[in-house]
Amino acid sequence: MKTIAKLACALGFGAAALSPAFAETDTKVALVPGGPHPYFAAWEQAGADAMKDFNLGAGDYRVPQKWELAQQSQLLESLLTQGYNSFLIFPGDAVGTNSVVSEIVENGGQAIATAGCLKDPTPALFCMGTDTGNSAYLGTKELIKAMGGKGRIAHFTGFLVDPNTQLRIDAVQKAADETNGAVTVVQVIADIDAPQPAEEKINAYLAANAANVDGIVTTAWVPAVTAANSLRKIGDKRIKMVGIDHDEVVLAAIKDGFVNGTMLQNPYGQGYLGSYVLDKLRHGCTLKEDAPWKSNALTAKFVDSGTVFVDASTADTYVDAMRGITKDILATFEKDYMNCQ
Amino acid sequence: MALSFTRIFDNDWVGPGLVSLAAIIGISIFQPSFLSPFNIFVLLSAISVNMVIALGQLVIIAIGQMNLALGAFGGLVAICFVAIMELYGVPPILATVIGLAIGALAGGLTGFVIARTGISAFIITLAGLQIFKGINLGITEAQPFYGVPQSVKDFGNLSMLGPIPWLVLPMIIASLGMWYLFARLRIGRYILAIGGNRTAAELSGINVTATIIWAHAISGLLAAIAGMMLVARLQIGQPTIGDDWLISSFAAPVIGGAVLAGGHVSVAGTFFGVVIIAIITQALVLFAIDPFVVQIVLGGLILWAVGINRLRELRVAKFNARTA
Amino acid sequence: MTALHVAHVSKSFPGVKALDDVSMTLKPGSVHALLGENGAGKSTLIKIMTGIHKADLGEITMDGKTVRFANPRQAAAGGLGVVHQERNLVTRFSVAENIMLDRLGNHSLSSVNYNAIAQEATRWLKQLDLDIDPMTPVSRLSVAQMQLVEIGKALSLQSRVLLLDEPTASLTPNEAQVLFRILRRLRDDGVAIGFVSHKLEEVFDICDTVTVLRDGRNACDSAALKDLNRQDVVQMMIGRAERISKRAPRGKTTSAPFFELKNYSSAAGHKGISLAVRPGEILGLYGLVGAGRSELAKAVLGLSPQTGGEIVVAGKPVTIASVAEALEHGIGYVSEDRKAEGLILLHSVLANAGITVWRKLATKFGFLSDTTIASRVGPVLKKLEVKTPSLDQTIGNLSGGNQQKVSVAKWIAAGVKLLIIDEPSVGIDIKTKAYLHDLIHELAESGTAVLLITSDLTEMVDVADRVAVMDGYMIRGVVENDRNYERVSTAIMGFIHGRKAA
Amino acid sequence: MTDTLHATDNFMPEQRRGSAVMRLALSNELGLAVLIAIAFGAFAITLPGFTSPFSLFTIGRQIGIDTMIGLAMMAVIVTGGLDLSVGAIGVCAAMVFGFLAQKMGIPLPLAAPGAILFGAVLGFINGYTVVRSGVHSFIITLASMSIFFGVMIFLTQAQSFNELPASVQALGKLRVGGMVSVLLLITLAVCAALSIFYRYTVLGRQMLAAGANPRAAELSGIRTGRVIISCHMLTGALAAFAGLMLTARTGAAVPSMAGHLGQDWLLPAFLAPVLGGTLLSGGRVSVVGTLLGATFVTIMTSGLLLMRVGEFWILACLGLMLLLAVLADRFRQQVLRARGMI
Repeated sequence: MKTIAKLACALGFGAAALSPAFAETDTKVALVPGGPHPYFAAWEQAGADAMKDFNLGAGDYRVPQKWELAQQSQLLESLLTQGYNSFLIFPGDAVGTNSVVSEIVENGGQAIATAGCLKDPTPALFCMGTDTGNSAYLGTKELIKAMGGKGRIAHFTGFLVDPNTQLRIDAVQKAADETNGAVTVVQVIADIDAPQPAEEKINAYLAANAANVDGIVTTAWVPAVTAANSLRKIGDKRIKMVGIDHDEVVLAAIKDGFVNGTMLQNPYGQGYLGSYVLDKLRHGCTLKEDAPWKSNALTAKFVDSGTVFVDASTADTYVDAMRGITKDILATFEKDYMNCQ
Repeated sequence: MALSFTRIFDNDWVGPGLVSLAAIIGISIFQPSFLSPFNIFVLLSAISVNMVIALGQLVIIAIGQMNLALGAFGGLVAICFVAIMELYGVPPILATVIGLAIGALAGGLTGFVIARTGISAFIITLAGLQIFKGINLGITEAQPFYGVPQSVKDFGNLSMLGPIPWLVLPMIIASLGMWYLFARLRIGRYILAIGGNRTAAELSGINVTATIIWAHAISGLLAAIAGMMLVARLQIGQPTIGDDWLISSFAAPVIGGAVLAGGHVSVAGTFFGVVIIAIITQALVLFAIDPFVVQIVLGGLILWAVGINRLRELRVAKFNARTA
Repeated sequence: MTALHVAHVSKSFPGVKALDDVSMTLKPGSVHALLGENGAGKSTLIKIMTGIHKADLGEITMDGKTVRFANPRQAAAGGLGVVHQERNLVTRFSVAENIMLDRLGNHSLSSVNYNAIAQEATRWLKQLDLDIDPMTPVSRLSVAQMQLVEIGKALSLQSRVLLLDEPTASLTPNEAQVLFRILRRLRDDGVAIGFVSHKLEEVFDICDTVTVLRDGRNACDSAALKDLNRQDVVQMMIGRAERISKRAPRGKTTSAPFFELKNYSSAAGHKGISLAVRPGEILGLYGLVGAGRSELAKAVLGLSPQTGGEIVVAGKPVTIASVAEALEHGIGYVSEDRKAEGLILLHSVLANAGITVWRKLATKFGFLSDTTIASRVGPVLKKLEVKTPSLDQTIGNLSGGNQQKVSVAKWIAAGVKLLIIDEPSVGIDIKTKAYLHDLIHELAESGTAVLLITSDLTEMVDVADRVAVMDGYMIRGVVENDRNYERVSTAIMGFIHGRKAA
Repeated sequence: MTDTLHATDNFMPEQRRGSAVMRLALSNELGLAVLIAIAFGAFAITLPGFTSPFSLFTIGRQIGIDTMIGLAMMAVIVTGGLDLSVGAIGVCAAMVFGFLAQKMGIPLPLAAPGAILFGAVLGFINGYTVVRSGVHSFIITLASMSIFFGVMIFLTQAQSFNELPASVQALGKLRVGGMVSVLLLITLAVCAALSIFYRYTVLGRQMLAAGANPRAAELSGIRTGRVIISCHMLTGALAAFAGLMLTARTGAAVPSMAGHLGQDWLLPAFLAPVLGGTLLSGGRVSVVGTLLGATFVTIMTSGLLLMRVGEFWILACLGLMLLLAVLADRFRQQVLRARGMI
């Protein structure tokens, strides 16, 4: 993948031209994140596995080159033109992406909002992902438990333009509020999804306030990595921390005891399950209106792809934990959510 | 005497220096932990990297151009640096040398195109930004490299002496080097001469093409240093390194009194520009200022610095007019 | 013994033969004038000598050896130094560094030894009688000092041939005399000096031999100047005898002044300025460089704030805050710096000539068309005999004379009642210059008030009705012009030096 | 190289100049148009689906929006300056539109002009600061980009307006003749209006004059300061217009639609006018060129995506294209100059 040969190949793009011919009736799934991010790396494998397991026409992971709403929209439009008919989309914007999804639907395609939801009313079939608010809430609960039920929490999170950020801020606050004042959120640092500002701000904060904080909860990938690194750097095991996702840095810090645990999400399962459902829906199945949909701040049709708290004891086997959840959901999904002839 | 007083204030670094000092004193009164060893360590780490970035832009400002591709250079070098260590097991020292070479080469190439075609640097570096960032994304597919050797991580995170991080070392070398370059080295004087009056430089027999290539190669070299310093500090080869360099790379030199048209820059002024930005970034965090406000304050800061520079220029012009 | 010999050089550009079999010989210990009207080929010749252009035919020898420089750098290294018209100095750098700019070190990474270059520079400054600290930034020098520094720079390269392109264009007569003294000394030291100028007085003052170019050919090749008189030279330059218009003094107008300054002061530094221009009158404004003449024009146009006194236009006191307001009062200004301030070189003749009348010609909603503008501007351009293939031609492609005509035409088109003309004949050939003088008279005859700013005393005596003498941002006196050069110039200098003595 | 003063004086032939037809044939615009035709033809033949109505519709819509963004930047490049805050202004105006239309319930025919006016006001702030401070617009707009965007995020708390009247989104999806986006038609109309503006109005001409040589323009009686401020206001208004078009496309006013600080717009903003032959030093514009520039970029991007080059290489390809395009243009000018045609 990561070779210079790719460069030569791409620059001589004449050679790389022309999409493979698809049989007309096949389900051609495209898995499209909002932009490049390590979180979605598992989608590539998920798509490939689903293609093999469910005999799909395609299960391609296609990434917009940048986190730009316009780039994603353009890519989706192009994929539609290329003949893809089923989409797993991480919405570049909970509201803004609706319009391109409605275009997909109008042109005979179907889409599931994946890993992040679209705001109702939405033309997407449903939303499957981590319940961000819930995950943040559960993570904070774990943190509070680790802190012994009292203390001061700092919350590090992502871009302010991402509406999920506000949900996370609220969820962390909610978990703290439930302790009736034993736990307080003393600081929220946002807009630190890029490594350099994250590094500067988190370090600056810890430098000045390490003594005034008992716990850290992070609800975005980069802050989690950075905070884990910082705690390791100060060598502070007094401050408890719960991170998010499965970055190597975070997992290593868990094993070494600098981080208490991380809220694992299930990107692989999202991609695999989503592909499965899309294929089913193209072959005679319909979604049940009365299925046990969950609802969240954005949508009333939400399926939780699962979230797991991983601590030192389970850090080595987290992949199995995720596979387990995926299997469980897959086993009952058709019965619970779909009517199939 | 009024004259010498004016002279002192004509030094570009005095204003930003005083502001930095005042800010440090002010903040440490309200927040004593500001001067704690660890915080100094953190501040110095941030200042070190940002100073090298700012120097990379400074050398291009000196010649009267701008380099939009600075961050793209840095990002590309950063991931190449980690990639060759991870994939081919290249030892860190050799990888550093290769990284520096890539930076200088990318910069030199950009400079070559600018000098030979005479097309504005803005356009060429805009194209360069896309090309180099594109290569970066093409190689990494936006996934970070994790294989940073422990020695590199240590360099970015351990202290050299008390609260002074190792990262300060490349910054000091780069700063002194650039200061010496602009004050004493032929190439530095030529860069400033071309920035000050290109025709004159040309007619005096300065090889403008070569000098422009030099300037961009130096810029690329500094971007490479900054990119690798960030790898050491972040302990990870992130493809996004360099994405957000642009604003601060201009803000610091401008706060430090550099003339955007070229021909006049101040390394010391730039340093204090970097310090001011670092302190303000920290202060906003320390005083838990609404994160939504941060952007506004940064923008305001640039305007403020520009205003001060402008006033000073006018005053100096008036002074010159009176004595002429 | 020749220092530099140009032998039968020809050079063509697409569609034009710029030089046709041109020869010239510069001897050591002599000052050689290179004359010719604009477009005659002087610049091309200099560019070929310094390697910017390559000659199609012919060759150049220095000290008997054929040279073929690839660029000005090589030329300089080969002993051929050029001092250009524009100030080619890095103003933030010191005098020493400017002089030694190409010798700061052997390679890119060598350190600059400031003591050494200061010492070396001092040597050349001494030769030029310039008593300044070599470490002074050039930005603190006067224009004349900068000129000398440039000469020092050329000399420091051991130039055996020194070409000076209009070196006196921005010097006062006194400063020019200082320069000539130094040139004579260099000549006596054996340097061959080439001297390009439009000012014939200077040429006869300092030069020994002369080469005149006309239409890319030699009108004369290295003739001794002592055998020629002014008439001869002019005839060679323009191909016919100079029409020396000894204009009779014009009748005095007695009508009420159109434009008056009463005890006017400006933020630019003018103090207590009082003057008046009547319709149909040509008031000259004379002064040395730095006297504040152009500055006065610009201050009156609103570019510097007024700090005291009154501006009276057509009998009514007014305030003028911008050129646009001045235009509304019927005042126009032809800048001395045609390329930087007078014209928009990138744009067409039509756009440049019509810029002053756009607002007037526009419909209620601000619309206007080329046709409307052309119908207003076209006749004026035709009357001024502006030579252009079409109105859409980019003005940068016209000759200097035609450009100057357009920059006057735009104000005529706007129908201004007071036209301030600043140094109208800088960089203009003799034919156009005479034409412009006629034009100024015609304008005055038709009732326009004219304020003429010029450093060329001959021009002043030839054209103005009265001359206000300015020095140190104040009016020192007014001289009635009776076309008697001696009397008028004595009177003017009296006003200027009277103040100096006081 | 040396004294340029004389270069034009002496032997610049006054009678030599290609005929109007010749000049058109050698113009930047025609070169671009030919490139576009070639690219379009090649893609149409080799890429199935490229010419499908939906594909043409999305390409047209993208051209419409990118052209508008490019025009916004072009309006300020005229002055020899630039405006890094176009994206921030566009988003701010879109959010104001959302606020007016959704929160205040103001009818669209009033809300849209209101938002455009707001864009012009932000442009005025830029222009006024640039003119009064005398500082290069790069720095001023670098700061104002931060400030505008920061204030917008602060006031909206990053929340979208997504309950706009349905007609907003309908506009974004409206097709004329099954394949032409109405947004493209709107942009074409704006292009026509701007072409007329620069050629047939006093203000338009004054902008060009003030941009080419502010000093000469000022001394010719143009109030350069005001004219430059109006250039920035025009930029603001056009950026706002682009913001509204994007709002129509997404069906909602979204704070993130131009990325962090509105930076996502910078590339299309510069790419289109620069490819189209607008001089960065000011004083000359090409509205048609900007349209063609945006068209070229959109068609190439679209073609590359369909070719499945790999999304990550598209950026590098675009950069390379920009480089080749400016080099080709430089080469063309050199040829022209060698033949004495310009």
